[in-house]
Amino acid sequence: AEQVKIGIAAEPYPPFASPDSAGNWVGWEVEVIDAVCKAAALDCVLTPVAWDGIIPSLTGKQIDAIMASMSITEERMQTIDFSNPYYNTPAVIVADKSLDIEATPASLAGKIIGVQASTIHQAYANAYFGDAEIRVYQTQDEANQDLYAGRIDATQADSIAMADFVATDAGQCCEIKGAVANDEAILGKGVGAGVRKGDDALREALNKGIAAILADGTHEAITARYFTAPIYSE
Amino acid sequence: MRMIRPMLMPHRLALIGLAVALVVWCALTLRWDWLPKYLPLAMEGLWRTVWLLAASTFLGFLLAVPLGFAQAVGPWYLSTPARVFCTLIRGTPLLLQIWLLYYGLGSVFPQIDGIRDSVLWPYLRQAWPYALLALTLSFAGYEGEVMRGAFAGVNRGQLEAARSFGMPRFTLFRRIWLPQAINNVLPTLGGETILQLKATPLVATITVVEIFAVSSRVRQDTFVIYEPLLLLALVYMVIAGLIALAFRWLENRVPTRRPGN
Amino acid sequence: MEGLLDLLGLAKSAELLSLSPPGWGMNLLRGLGKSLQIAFGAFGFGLVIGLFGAYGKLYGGPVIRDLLAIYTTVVRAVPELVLILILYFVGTDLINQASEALGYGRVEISGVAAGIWVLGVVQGAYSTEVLRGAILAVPQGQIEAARAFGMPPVMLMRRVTIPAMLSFALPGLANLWLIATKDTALLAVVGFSELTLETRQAASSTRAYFTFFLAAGALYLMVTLMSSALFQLLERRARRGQPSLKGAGR
Amino acid sequence: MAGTLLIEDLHKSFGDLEVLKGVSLTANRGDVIAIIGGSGSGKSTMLRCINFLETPSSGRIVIGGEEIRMRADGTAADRKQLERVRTRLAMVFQSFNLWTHRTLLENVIEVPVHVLKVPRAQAIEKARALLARVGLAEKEDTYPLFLSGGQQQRAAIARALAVDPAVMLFDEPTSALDPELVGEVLGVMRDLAAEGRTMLVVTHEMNFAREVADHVVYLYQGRIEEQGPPDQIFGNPQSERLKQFLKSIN
Amino acid sequence: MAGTLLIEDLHKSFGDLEVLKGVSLTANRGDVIAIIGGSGSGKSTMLRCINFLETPSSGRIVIGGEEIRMRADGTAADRKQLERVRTRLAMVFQSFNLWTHRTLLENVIEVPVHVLKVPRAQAIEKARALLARVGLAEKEDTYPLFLSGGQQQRAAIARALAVDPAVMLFDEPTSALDPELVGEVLGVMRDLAAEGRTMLVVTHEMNFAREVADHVVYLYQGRIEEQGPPDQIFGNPQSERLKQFLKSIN
Ligand SMILES: Nc1ncnc2c1ncn2[C@@H]1O[C@H](COP(=O)(O)OP(=O)(O)OP(=O)(O)O)[C@@H](O)[C@H]1O
Ligand SMILES: Nc1ncnc2c1ncn2[C@@H]1O[C@H](COP(=O)(O)OP(=O)(O)OP(=O)(O)O)[C@@H](O)[C@H]1O
Ligand SMILES: [Mg+2]
Ligand SMILES: [Mg+2]
Repeated sequence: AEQVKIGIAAEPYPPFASPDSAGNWVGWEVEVIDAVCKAAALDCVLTPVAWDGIIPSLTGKQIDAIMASMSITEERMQTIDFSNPYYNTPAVIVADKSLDIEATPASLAGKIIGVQASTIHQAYANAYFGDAEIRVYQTQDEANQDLYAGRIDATQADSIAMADFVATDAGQCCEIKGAVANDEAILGKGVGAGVRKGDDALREALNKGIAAILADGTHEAITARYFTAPIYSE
Repeated sequence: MRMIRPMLMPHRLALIGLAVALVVWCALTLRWDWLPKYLPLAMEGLWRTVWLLAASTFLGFLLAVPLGFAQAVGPWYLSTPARVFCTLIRGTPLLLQIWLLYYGLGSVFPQIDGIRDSVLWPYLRQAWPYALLALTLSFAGYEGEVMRGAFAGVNRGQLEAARSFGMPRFTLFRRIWLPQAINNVLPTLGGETILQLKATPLVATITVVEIFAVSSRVRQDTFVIYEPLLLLALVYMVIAGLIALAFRWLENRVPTRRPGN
Repeated sequence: MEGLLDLLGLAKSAELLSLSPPGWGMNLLRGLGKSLQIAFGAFGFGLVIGLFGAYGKLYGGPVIRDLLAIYTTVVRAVPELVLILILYFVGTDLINQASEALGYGRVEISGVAAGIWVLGVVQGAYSTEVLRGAILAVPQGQIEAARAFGMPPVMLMRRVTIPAMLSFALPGLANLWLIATKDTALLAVVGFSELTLETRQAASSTRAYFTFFLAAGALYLMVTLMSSALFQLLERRARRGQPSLKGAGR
Repeated sequence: MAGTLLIEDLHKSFGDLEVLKGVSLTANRGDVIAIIGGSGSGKSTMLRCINFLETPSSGRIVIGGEEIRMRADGTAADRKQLERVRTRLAMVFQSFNLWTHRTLLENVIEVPVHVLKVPRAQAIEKARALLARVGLAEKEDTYPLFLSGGQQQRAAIARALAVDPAVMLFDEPTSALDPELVGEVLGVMRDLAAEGRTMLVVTHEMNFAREVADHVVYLYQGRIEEQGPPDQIFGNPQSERLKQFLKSIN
Repeated sequence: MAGTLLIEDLHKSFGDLEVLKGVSLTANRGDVIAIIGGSGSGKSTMLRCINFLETPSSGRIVIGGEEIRMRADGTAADRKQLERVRTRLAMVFQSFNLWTHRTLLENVIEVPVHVLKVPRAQAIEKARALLARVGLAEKEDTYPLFLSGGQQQRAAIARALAVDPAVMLFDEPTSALDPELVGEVLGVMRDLAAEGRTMLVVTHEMNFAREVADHVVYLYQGRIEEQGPPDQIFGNPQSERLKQFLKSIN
């Protein structure tokens, strides 16, 4: 069959996808891509592209699909098509242990909340935490750094990344205060593979692959090697 | 009328026509439905870009003048630190400098006892002071180098004339040396100012949201790629055009002789 | 030795930076090499454009002058990212559509070539202005004398204008060169692994941000120190024959 | 034909300021023409128009029987022709215009070696002889800005002589020289004239005009007010202005 | 005491080249001293040493009864003192050195307004009068590079006169002027002398030296070979060198 070029972000996102120093990409998402392609009988090649160039690469046909922890949202669906989700994780609020904070708009009013730029968390915070000051970081690591430094009071991010963070030395300052109330319109339906608008054949093939690995336990097996809790729910 | 007549030269009319056609084509065929939603944010970002640019170039140039002068003719105990500063700034990526200032200092401060209760904390918590500082130092570093060459290039006789009349040091510097130095490198300074315009987006890494960050946000939210960038390019072109005009005005203040062929 | 590194808490950094995998040292060096390669190409290309641009702006007719004014304003103003996205992605797409319509296959356009091209065109716009300013700063008589003796334009440029303007141009050109070495980061969007991208990959894969950013900073600084030495040498040569201004304010 | 010079109805304006208002002049091979006149009367401008350092507003210039083709805007239409003609001219500028980034010797051999393609060794030998002739043998390795005014002027004369020109344009070539050297330079000029070289000399040295020139031209506010052999100009001036001008020297 | 000038055993070397080999000179208030000598004999250097534009290698300089304190290396020890003394001196440079970034009027008012703190309106009025006196009234808004040589020289004279100096240092102030203007400038100098200003004038105009100077100094290779009243110097020179030097003007 023809080769399918799967675009991933050249900027690492461990533990989902990151290169080792020899240039091999490893991580949960990389293994899932492999499994999906195998299940869908696609001949896939991984193509790392810097985040800024990933959509133009797709529309310019340098790559055929994007599997880079991309959340499915209504707004984005006007530009590209998405497959069904292959993972979804709840969004949580993390804050200093000493602060008495809950993951509610009322509790966060007047606080400074850090979020990563261009994520569903930013969109959510803008929509729900209007009474707080929202600071936008390029990476979640930087937001964590400022949380530790006390320049922000809380951060909203995905539960896996935060579980990692509070386990580190710097993360000792803080704890997970709880998950935010779900709003599918903003938080989306999880993470899916992006394809060019109208490329239904590939989208269907990917859907089939995703469904297959979810059904036969491959997804679960991969997840177990990286995380303690499942990261997919209906 | 004096402004309009030169615009009526045939090649200029053609160029204007081309530009108008391009704008119309962009407006009609591309996607702009996202614009109303992000317009207020864009205005905010634009304002931040403009004041960061203005303040950092102004302050940076004020710093660059002594830096350049010390390097050009200063005694070793002034020229050496100035040279080290300029080399460090020019030698390392601005991103790294911003990052070190903000996160480096940022992780030092919390370890100082009682700082979170001090009156300074609200400012230390903010990002813009670090952004302004980093941009200012960067501009000073690059311009310090340019001004070094500019000061060294002034004709010696021009300075001797001033000295021979007993002009005090500082007056000589202000009235003769500095203006002539600046005149020698005005086009370069104009270029560096535009470079500074394009360096400002880096402050997004420390949460200062200026116009470039707004366009990035639109791209990420909607995955519409080219339209926000084109609009951004237009905004930059207007700002850069104004900078270029300002510098052309400065250049034309003192006429230069240019031979025929 | 190990004990000492351990003591300073640097053992981990040393390990991360070691030249053989799993250390990332080689990756950074490879990235540096590529960055320099691109920077060199772009800077050189920019200089050539700059020289023609400066001459065009100074001595060209009204049409050439206007076109160059548009070139320098637009190209300097538009973010490089926009240029490369439009040129590379839209450009190749259009070319491919055309070539497919004509019955040929897809053509591959190298992202690196496109990158050098874009960076070079941008550098050219800045050098145009730097060189124009430098030429203007040359006392007119120097050029007139050469003209009066019948020097053809290219020789005049080579023998008189360039040597005489060099001392004014070098600081600005040195800045441009240093900016070129850093602007290569842009090529990450066309999938090119230069120093910045390698650094970011190493940093976020290992979470050792400080180590890698400082290492990259050190590499850049090294390049700067070496090129500064070279530029200083050139400038000293360019200033030969000019009395020093040391003490000229007294 | 080489060495003849014809200027016809030369006009030159700088913006609104009309500096030359129709000057015509003929010089035959070996003629020495002295141009005298008040400061600002257009002497330098006239000289500079002859080799197109200034673009004439209108008029005709014929050198060695060859008319320099002009465009409507006064610029030379044929660059190659202009360069060819210029290599047969040599100019000593009022402000010397030595190339500051080259030593005296390099200044003098520059045009012979690079424009006229004289072998380097031969050019150096000739340059040394010329520098010795103007008393600058010891200064050959000095850069011009480290010389006294008179030394610079002599170097500029040496540079002009080095190209073996058919026509020489001197703009106040003795202004910075002491009387002893003035005498020497005048001697050099007499020799040159004897060799058949044509010379146009702008000068304030009436003695020179009287003793060396074949023909004296008095310029007043951009017009030739009076011209003729020196005896007549100095002995029996007709115009009121010239009488006034000459009064001060007696 | 203002306006007196004393130079004692002045030495000046540029590297190995000893240019002044012990020059001593006294001028009283209102004296006009002409300095003559061959090109490169050290006249300009001497003038420039007097106001410390060059640092003397050794010697004493006393102006208006006030000795300029020197460090061992020849630089002035007391900047304030030097600046104060310099405001009473005025210099016309051999190469004019008008400030190219200012118009003629601005050149002339620069020092009065910014150093001497004369009210601007008053300075302008005086500057206009001076420019008119040297025949440059119409050129007050022109930048120096757009002027003829003689015009620049006159502007430099106007600039020097504008500061009302007690001592004036003129370096060949008439080199670029036509005889008519030379006469006028000499007239101006006579007036200045009559007002009690002291003048040191380097000149190649022997007529000037003869007619205006009280005292003539003949410099030869960095030494005062002979000095005395003009009658004696020109009418009855003692030294062989001077006789030789003067031969050419008769
Ligand atoms: N800055 C300098 N460095 C080295 N040598 C110099 C410098 N200035 C002048 N000289 C040398 O010093 C000598 C005296 O120069 P000076 O300018 O005093 O001569 P001058 O008597 O004014 O001559 P002229 O009549 O030609 O102007 C000359 O041989 C000159 O080459
Ligand atoms: N580039 C220029 N732009 C405008 N005006 C100029 C320019 N060059 C010369 N002029 C003017 O043209 C007139 C003639 O100048 P020119 O240099 O020919 O005089 P000149 O006869 O050589 O005088 P001098 O004896 O003082 O050298 C002067 O009034 C001068 O101010
Ligand atoms: Mg002239
Ligand atoms: Mg002199």
